[in-house]
Amino acid sequence: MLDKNGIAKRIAKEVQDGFYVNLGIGIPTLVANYVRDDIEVEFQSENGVLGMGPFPYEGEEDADVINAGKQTITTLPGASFFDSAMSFSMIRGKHVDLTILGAMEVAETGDIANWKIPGKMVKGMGGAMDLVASAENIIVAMMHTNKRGESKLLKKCTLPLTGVGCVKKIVTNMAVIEVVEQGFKLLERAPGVSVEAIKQATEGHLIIEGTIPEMNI
Amino acid sequence: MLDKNGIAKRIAKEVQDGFYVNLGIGIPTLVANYVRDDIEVEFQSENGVLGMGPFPYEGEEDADVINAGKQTITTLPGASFFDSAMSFSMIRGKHVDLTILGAMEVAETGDIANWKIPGKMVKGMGGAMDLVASAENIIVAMMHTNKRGESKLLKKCTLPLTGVGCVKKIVTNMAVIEVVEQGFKLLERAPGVSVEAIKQATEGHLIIEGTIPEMNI
Amino acid sequence: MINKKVNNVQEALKGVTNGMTFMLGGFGLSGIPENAIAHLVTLGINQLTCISNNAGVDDFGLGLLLQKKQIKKMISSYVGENDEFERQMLSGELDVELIPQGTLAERCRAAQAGMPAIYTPAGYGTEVAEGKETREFDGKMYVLEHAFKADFAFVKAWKGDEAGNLIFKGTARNFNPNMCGAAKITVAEVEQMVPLGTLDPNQIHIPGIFVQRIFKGAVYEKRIEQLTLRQRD
Amino acid sequence: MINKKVNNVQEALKGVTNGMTFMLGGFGLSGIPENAIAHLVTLGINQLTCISNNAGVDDFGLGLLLQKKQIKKMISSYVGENDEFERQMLSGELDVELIPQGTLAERCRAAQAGMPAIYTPAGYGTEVAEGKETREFDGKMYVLEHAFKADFAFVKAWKGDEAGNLIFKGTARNFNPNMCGAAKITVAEVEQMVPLGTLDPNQIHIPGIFVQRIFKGAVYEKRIEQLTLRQRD
Repeated sequence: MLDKNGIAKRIAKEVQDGFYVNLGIGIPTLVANYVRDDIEVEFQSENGVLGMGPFPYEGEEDADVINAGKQTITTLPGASFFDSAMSFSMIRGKHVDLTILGAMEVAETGDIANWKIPGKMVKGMGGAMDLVASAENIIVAMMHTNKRGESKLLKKCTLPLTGVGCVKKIVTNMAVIEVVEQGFKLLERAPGVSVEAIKQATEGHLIIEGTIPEMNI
Repeated sequence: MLDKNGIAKRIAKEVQDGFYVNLGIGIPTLVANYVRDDIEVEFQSENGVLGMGPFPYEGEEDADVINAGKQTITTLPGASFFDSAMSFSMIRGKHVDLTILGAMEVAETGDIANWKIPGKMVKGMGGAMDLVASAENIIVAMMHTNKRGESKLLKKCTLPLTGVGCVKKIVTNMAVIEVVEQGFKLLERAPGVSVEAIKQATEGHLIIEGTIPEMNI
Repeated sequence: MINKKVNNVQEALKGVTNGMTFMLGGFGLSGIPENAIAHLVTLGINQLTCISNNAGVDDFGLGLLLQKKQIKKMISSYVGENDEFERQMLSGELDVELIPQGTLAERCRAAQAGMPAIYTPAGYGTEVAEGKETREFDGKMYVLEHAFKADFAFVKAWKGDEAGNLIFKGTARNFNPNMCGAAKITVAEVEQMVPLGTLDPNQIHIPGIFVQRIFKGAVYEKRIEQLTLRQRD
Repeated sequence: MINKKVNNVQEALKGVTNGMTFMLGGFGLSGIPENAIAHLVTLGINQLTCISNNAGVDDFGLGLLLQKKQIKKMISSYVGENDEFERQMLSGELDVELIPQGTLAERCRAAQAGMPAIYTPAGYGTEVAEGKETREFDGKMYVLEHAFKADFAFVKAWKGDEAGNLIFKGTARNFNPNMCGAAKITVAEVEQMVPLGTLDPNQIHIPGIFVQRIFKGAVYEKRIEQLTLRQRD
């Protein structure tokens, strides 16, 4: 079973040389810490910055330089700032290569829900709807089950959708899963997690073909 | 009868304090020379400059600083450069207050033709179609008749249109005319030009109410 | 040069009244028109519709107007980090329209650019698209979204001049440039008012033609919402 | 930082072939990708569709490609000042689509921004709108215009860095920024290639994400089309 950093570490392996990447709030943010040093990647944040660096040292923070999670950040040489319309031109225009974001539910059809719990939580979709509607390459980072132990990989989402048929890959604390036409295709198991345990924790149709390797992190 | 500079002089009186103005090629360009000194006006050129100044002195010309007529220009303090999309945001978004342009024909309905003579002249519309489609305040600067002596103020344009029902005012070498619902309303005569002469030179419906004053330039 | 400078926030906000629709720049608490918001609280006008990516926090930004119940409707993309907002929304006191962030930006830009509506894929197949026209282009579905109509746009820039030219700083830029010229009257507040002619014409983010009034904000708190630091080795 | 720098125009233009659609920045002869155009002439590829506001003059800019009959179709807003162009057009050798300048800019921007189509009032009621969908919004008529699809965009900037970030100069900016990222591959040529980190992140006109290849142009003539001077008193 992976922790949040473990999920981030596994996802980091999906990041390829030359990728522009948008990281959502939460686990996705951690991915930046684990990307290989020998490849070139640029991080975009939809509030208007490309080429984000690490968080600032104390005393170097600037209220005018933040990421979409409203955290203070720094920029690397070659970075740029731009307005919101241009930022979403990058996203909608498919210039961003990879989007990594969290989810409350994912359906076997690739639908995703992550912005609203009716009558309860109404934070809003932020840039997530734009990201999932346009990105060709979307990875969801989340726990396999919710706090009540219920599967978050469903036949059909029960919460209001963020996007339809858009998720391609899911990395959870238990497994790496690809969304294919027939459902959730199990690609890898987390260390120490059995196929049976993943099956139990997955409500949607799980496709198991051949031997499922353990993740190599 | 006015010459080109006379037409420009008369149009300059229509330019009000605080106006952003787009000047077309030809006579309209001359208007800048006659705007009163005691009002503040900014000239926009659709190729991407606001706050144009006079032409440069010899040796001060810059291939990277031109107007829409491809002439070398200078800029005044407070000027700005921008891309074509933003330039037409200014125009389409009605941020430019007054558009002055030339025409080959104007119809009594406010239609204008100024970009094409089928089978003969095909320069293109440039920014004129955007300007006439959006500007709330359009003045046409032109000769009353063409080189063959035929009226350019028609019942209906014979040439391909640039815009429909958009011209509000016309200043020619003979007259100042307002386009109203019923047709061309004669407002002023050029010095030494009779109402009868204007009537002769106007094919479209000319509305003559009361005494028509001579222009005061 | 056409002079847009006014002396203070009072002059800048002349004409605001109950029931108006406002656009307000900023992302989180970064790049928000602090002085305009503070004066709107003072003026006490209400029944406002506010178009703003976020709704501030309980005691800063648009949260200040929410506390005084001056806002009737919010149009935003993300409204977390604000308990009073959530309370008013869930109780039905506050009308809330949540829309995708890119749609918000583009509906502002459409108003600025004189375009009546735009097509975006964001929100297709979700409740955001309910009741809206959808259309296929090249095998992909898009939602038709209309340009905003607003009475005032309040934006905050870093530097400006009396011609209304603006330069923004860092990610405090965000929605501010897209809202300039997108309302009947655009009011820009700046940290620094610089002499005419000192801004490089090549480096102006928003030309003055999009701005009707500009003033130097009296004070800027520039609060940081999520101070996040790296440990020194 | 993702490195977009290539060594010369040969590398930058790899992959161009007969029958492709190109976008080319510039207004008149100002801000045109001189080096890319010269190399297209050398390569001799033909049957090209070129999207460019103007068509150059007889002996410079796109006029060079016209002289060699490499262009099959031009999509432009204004094509005066070019006798060879007019000859080929009137004789029917050259297919020409003339569209309003603002429509040209916005169809580029739509492609850059992932929007399939836009509504503009320009050209309504004229032959430009013939065969196109029109629609009323708020009592005004608009024409639906589609985003361009192009194989390569050739743009010219003043300064750039290896990350592909661009800064344009004066009115040589024009269509160049709107074409970046609007084609499958965007090739930027610059007058000055500056070291990474020397451009102010706040003052970059086009971030490198919109550019696939960048090179320093070997030579710039920067011809003036209409030299217009004022007399010294």
